[in-house]
Amino acid sequence: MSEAAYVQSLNLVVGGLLLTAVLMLWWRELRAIVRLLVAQGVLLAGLAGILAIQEGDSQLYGVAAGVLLLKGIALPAVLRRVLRDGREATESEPLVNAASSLLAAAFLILFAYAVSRPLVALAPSPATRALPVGLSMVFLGFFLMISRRRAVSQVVGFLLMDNGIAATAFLAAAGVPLIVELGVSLDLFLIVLVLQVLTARMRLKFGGTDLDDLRQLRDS
Amino acid sequence: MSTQPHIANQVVLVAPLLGPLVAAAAGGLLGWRRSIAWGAVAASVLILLSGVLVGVRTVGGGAIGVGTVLRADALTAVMLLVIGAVGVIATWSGVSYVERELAAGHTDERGARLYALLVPAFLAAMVLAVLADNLGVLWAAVEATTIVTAFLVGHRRTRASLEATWKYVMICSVGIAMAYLGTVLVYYASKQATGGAGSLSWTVLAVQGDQLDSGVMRIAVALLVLGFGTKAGLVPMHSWLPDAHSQAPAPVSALMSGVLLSVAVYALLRYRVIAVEALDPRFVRNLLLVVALASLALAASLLISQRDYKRLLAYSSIEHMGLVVVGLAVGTPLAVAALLLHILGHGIGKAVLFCTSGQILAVENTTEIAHVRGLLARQPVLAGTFAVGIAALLGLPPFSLFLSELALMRAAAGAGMGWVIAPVLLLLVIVFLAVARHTVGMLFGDQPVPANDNSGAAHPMRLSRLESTPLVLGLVVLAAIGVVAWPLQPLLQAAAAIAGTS
Amino acid sequence: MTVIAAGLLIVALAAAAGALGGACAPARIRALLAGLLTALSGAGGITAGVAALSGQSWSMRLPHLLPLGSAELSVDPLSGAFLVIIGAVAVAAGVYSVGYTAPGGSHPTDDIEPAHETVPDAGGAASRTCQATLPLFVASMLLVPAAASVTTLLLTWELMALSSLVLVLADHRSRGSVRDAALWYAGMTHAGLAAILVGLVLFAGGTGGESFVSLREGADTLSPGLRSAVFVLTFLGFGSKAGMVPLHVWLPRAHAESPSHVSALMSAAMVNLGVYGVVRVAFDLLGGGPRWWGVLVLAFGCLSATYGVLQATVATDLKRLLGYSTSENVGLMLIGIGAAGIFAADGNRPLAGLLLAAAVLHAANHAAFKALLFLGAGSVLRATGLRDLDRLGGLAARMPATTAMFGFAALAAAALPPGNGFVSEWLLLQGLIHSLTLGGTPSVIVAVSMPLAVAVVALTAGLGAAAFVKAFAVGFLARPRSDAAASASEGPWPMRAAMASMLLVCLTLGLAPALAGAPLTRILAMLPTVRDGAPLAGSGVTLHLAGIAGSMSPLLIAAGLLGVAAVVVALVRSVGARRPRRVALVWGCGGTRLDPRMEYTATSFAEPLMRVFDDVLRPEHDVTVTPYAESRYLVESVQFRQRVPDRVEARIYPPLLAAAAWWGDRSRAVANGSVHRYLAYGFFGFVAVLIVVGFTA
Amino acid sequence: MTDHGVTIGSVAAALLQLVLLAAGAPYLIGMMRQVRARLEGRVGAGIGQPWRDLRKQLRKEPMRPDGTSWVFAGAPRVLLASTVLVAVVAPLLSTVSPLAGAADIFAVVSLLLLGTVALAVAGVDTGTAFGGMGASRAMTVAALAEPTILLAGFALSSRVGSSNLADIVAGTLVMPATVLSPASLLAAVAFAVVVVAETGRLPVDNPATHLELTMIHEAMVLEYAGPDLALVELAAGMRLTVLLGLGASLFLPWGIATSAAPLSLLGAAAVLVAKVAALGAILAAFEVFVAKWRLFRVPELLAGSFLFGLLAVSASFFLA
Repeated sequence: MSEAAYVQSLNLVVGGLLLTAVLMLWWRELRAIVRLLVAQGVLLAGLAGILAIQEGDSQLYGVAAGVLLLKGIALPAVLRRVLRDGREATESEPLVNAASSLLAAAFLILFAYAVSRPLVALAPSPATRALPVGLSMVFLGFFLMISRRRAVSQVVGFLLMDNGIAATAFLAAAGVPLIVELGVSLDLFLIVLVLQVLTARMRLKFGGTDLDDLRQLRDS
Repeated sequence: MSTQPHIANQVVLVAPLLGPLVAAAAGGLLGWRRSIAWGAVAASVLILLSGVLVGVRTVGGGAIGVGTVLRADALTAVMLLVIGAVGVIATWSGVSYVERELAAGHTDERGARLYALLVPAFLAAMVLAVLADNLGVLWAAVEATTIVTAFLVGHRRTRASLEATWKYVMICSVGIAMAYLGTVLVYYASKQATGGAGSLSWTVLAVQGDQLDSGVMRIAVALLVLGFGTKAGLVPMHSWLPDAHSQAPAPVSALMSGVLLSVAVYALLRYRVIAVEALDPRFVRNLLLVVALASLALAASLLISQRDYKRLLAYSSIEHMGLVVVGLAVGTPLAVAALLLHILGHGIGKAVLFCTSGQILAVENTTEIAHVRGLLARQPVLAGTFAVGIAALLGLPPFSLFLSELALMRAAAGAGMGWVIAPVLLLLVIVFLAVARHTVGMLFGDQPVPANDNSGAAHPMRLSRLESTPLVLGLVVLAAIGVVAWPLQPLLQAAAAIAGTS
Repeated sequence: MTVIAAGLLIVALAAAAGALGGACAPARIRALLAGLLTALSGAGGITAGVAALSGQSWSMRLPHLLPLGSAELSVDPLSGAFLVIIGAVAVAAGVYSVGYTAPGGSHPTDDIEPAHETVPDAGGAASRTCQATLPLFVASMLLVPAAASVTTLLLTWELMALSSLVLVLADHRSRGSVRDAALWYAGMTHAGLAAILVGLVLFAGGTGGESFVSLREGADTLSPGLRSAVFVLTFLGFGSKAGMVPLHVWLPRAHAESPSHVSALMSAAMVNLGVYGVVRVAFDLLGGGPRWWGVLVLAFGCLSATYGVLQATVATDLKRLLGYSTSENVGLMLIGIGAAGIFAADGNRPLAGLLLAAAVLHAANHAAFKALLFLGAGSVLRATGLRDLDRLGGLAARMPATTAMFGFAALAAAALPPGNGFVSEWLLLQGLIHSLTLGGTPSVIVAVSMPLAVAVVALTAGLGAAAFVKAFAVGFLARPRSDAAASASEGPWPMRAAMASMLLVCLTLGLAPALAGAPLTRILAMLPTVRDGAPLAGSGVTLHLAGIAGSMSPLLIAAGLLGVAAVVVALVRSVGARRPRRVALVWGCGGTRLDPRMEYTATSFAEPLMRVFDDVLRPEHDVTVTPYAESRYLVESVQFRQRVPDRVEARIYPPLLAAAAWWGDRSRAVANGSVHRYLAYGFFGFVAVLIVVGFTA
Repeated sequence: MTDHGVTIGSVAAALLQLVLLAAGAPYLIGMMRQVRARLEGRVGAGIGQPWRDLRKQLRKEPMRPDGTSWVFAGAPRVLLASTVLVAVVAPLLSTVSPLAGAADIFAVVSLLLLGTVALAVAGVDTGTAFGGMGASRAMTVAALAEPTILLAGFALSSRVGSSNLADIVAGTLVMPATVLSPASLLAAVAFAVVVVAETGRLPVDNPATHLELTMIHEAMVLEYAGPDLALVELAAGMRLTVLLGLGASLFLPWGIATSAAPLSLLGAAAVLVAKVAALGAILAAFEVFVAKWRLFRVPELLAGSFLFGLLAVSASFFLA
């Protein structure tokens, strides 16, 4: 792949990642958000693939395939199952409304750019220049978690955050060592499974997944 | 630090991993029964033993390893001792705990099987965390504990335990994700420093620390402190801790408080060695101090009018971790030795207390402090254990926490951080007053039953030998390591030489 | 093996054996075993202390004890003095406990009327836990003055606090006030420990070592600010243990609520360790300091002495009265120490030495008579179940030995000859008097502080006499004011034996104080800024002050009193009618026989002084008038209640506690249960840290 | 400083002083009563009346009120013993004392207080409301007077650097100007108030009353009769005499013997009798013109004298 094509495709993929992240914050339809998650998984796999081509690292091809399998197929599937079991299809009353969320998102993305300056400065390259996107995804995911009521939304936020970290890892260092990558992926998968089970139990006990019902344990 | 390949080393390092795994597998396959429970105890003893053996081999300063993944030095040995000691108390108490839960109908066959599977698995994950040379694997092992303990916290399947589990998993996952981001950035810095082949091996990073880019490392260290701080129960991501500790089965609370928090601090201890090389040590110190003092202040504030004794113990864990991180901030060899002793003492003490509080809950059927009154008159052994445990936890001699706290303060003064001691001690005094007030109320107080009533008849449940032995043993050990220096002190000093900077 | 080492070994072994015996022995011999081994432990302390006071010294390092710290012991004359004091009190308390914890006594409960009908028991002090803790308490107290490193000192100090706390809690089942007292005690002692710890740790951190040897060597290298910080912190910490006002709040509670032999140990032995700590740190380890240190100590001393004696004057609870009197006496010791500090800073060694010696001697004297007083109060308590002076009385006929011994101790506590308290107060006054002639032109500080100090000592002497006349006369004499007091009888003989031993100590110290001259000189010789101030020379019957005009002979006074009294008796016999005394009814104002309810009580006895010091004490009155149902002009009954709250306490502590409670309630809102809120803490923490990281690059 | 020691002369001086005081005290009381009587326009019983009372009481049958203990019987003896001891050691006739060890100002003050305490304890021991009331009031007065007298003593003794009474007196003899020093004058005022309070004179206590509500001293001794009462009365008289004599020695020391020579002792005795008689007469005359104060105004008086004492001490420091 030529340098120009590499940079082009890299920017395309990274732009796609940021776009999906912002859209997640905007939309309320949970199924649509899960579809965004699928798209993000595919884009992430694409990012790994592009880097694999660029670096000529055969291991990275495998990682790309793994990412596609896990983030593009497996995790969204789990979430879909959660949604299928329940009645809540939309995030009806988020704690922060869409307009404010988007405003916050703008600030957070700017903040990510500001914060990641030392990261870019260490080794400026097309890939590292895109690092702020990864960091933005982390911020947006975190913000999603504190501003959405539904349990599923919170899981989505967590996955967005995780995708952001994965993107950062790919952009900064073309991924972490394989053994770590394996461990991390396994953990992530299991966590989401655990959260699925918990959501199901929550529905059983509370008759819904509104996290504001979880206020029994407190000191005040 | 030379790594000596030796067949005996492999056994010593692999056995503590395999032992709990085998116990977990057996538990998962065969379900709950007494022999399986004793298997878990045996696995803990194995961890303890391997800690001793590793200690013997590394007390001189070397390290032993298996391949490139597992590696153990004196610091590891201390952590193995912590895991083993707390594990023994918790699994031993767990034997009767599960039986009682089954008898009372709080759990079923499936729950007990899950318990038998997950507790040893938790131990295995923790052992892996301290044995791993790779910081990524360390991270993965710590994260794995979230998964393992999730169902343990939710053991009773009540609304409250479900709530606690959700908060626990969510907050910890987010926190640990930040630590992962930090790890990635460390890897990035390492890759740029060596010009290609990056590494996450601690041995490598500790050597090349000063070549790592400080700009990247600053962000990485901040993320790591917040991330592992979450697991260690530090402000600002501490909130999961009181909920999870109060809802989990008592032995699991003991394990989480004694082992999980300690291992998270262990991760910070390892990273700190790299960080002070790469960065201005004052930056690391101030960051840690802010987090530590904030945790201490928060714990002290919430202990004042605490109403639930399990949450009281949980906030006390936050307080102690804050104290340990103060030691981390000081970072001299004396401070590191002191904080390791403190971790060990706190682990044992808290394990005893959580197991005791489980018994109190079984007797009194409430976790409200206000509803437990006159315990000493009705349950002398139980209340005595509780009182002595609280005394140990409040840093009273002859228990080791007294000496470790004192050594921490001395280290701080010796490192020119004398001003830190005043706020820390002020907060500790507040904690003391608050905890003492609640405890006195529980132990003495007005008896709910008439004085002439035969207490034995009114409360048929008394502590059996099986239940009291590990608790008393734990307290005896706690007192012993608080008075006798040998053989622990050389090991602590060897560990401090690894992780401490003067 | 030196005598000191042997003595300390006895201390440790006897205490260990006693703890074991107390915990495991069958109930029959438990009291005997624990008590006697406690006494043996005390005897070990006396042995070591006497050896040290006679010039031996000893130190030792125990390398395998106390991880991360160094276990060091060392005994010098200063330690020796306190070893002897504590050891002597421990011997008496140990023997006493054999009788006190034997079955058959009555102990107070929360009930309004003392439970005299219920089965008398041996009280909480006879329990396994308390019997096992008693020897440990004694041993830890004895190890405090022997400690020679920061870690050792703090460890033994806190062990002492912990074991005494257990003992204070002995009667927790019968009275709710015990828990309250224990909580106050625990809180104050821990706060005190924190202050000491900060001070000593800063000290150790500044000198780079934690053994006392290195502290002494490095003390000069510390900056003046750090030295002063060390001094102030340790002074406040040790002062709280000594019962210094306003850190005294635990003292009257704990001393009143604990078993009486424990009160004696706490008041006569433990409190002195606070004084020991101040002297050890200020004069020995820090090697003296600027003048304002002395002024500070003097000021707190004056406050403690005045306030303590005022509260004692109006107290009606016998053991509370004794507790407040402890604050008063500690105040006197602090006056001596503070004035010594001022003169040491001025380089006036003879005066500094004299005053310091007076303080140490007063510590010994106070220990002797206060131990006797508490043991006496304990005998009364055991016999009647009462501490309330308003319901006591008439014990002189029923408990003659206890009455006589308590009476003598009260005389000593009132600083009247021939009691031993008189001697040390005299010495203290001598030191203050000579501040004018020996001090050269007095500085302004001296000219202001010394007259005030004298005024305080003088006021203390007068009010102290009133307080102890009340305690003795109302408590022991006249007619019994309650059934419990009327049916009192002497306790088992070990109690009387223990009291007699303390009486002997009081007499020795009171009549032959010159014996203390050489040991006191040895103590002064170790302290750099007061060295060469030889306090008591003198042998035989007269006490001389070396280098200072002043002499006094307590023995002569006592002999004179006795001789003249004998002559008077003989004269009256020879001149007067040689008829036997006739018993006659007292004059009942023309009425019938006297009712005990007509007697003056402790409350009424103290009423005039209460009125005089109304503005300071602020008593609370509560008058309830109940009229008959038929007419509100016909009064059926009038109830008058008076309470004297501890005003210093009420001004300082409740606001603090309320503020803490307010803060505790407020901060609960942090944990309001919302997972979003919890995650938001993390989010904003994360952002804040990144901002800080970004901007400090 | 004067030399102290047990010599024949000093012992003789001390004995002479004791005899003088013991014999003269009832006469002093009688003289004061007579002065009052004359000033009030009465004839009076003559100055020998107190002695006659004593003799009569000594011969009466000893009594013990029901319910009292050994304390009641012992108190008059302790009171008299402490007073006699003070009478022996105080430098009234000469500055040579055989018992220098007890001639300390603080020791003397404490001995006087010991007597008060003994009587107060005995008062409570009777178990009557009067006894208790008297004891309570006496201790209140003593508790407030004791500090004053200690302060006055301090002011006097810090000047000469010794608290030995003989030394103080001798020091004043050497430097007569010090009598007019502020410290000395203030101390004298304080001392005077204390003498009035300690000996139960007007306006603190009325020695001639038996009205319940105004009694202090008389209430305490209400139950005493016969020989016991005689001892109490004698001791009370001696206390007054000693205190007046002490005041004379401390503030007007001229005429006191500085050696134990027989002639100078005799001269000193004459001067002492004159001084004490004069002071007693002044006191008696003063009593005619004042009324007894309410009990709760007495502390004001004592607080005032305490202040004088404090000022005296301060003056001795600041004006040193």
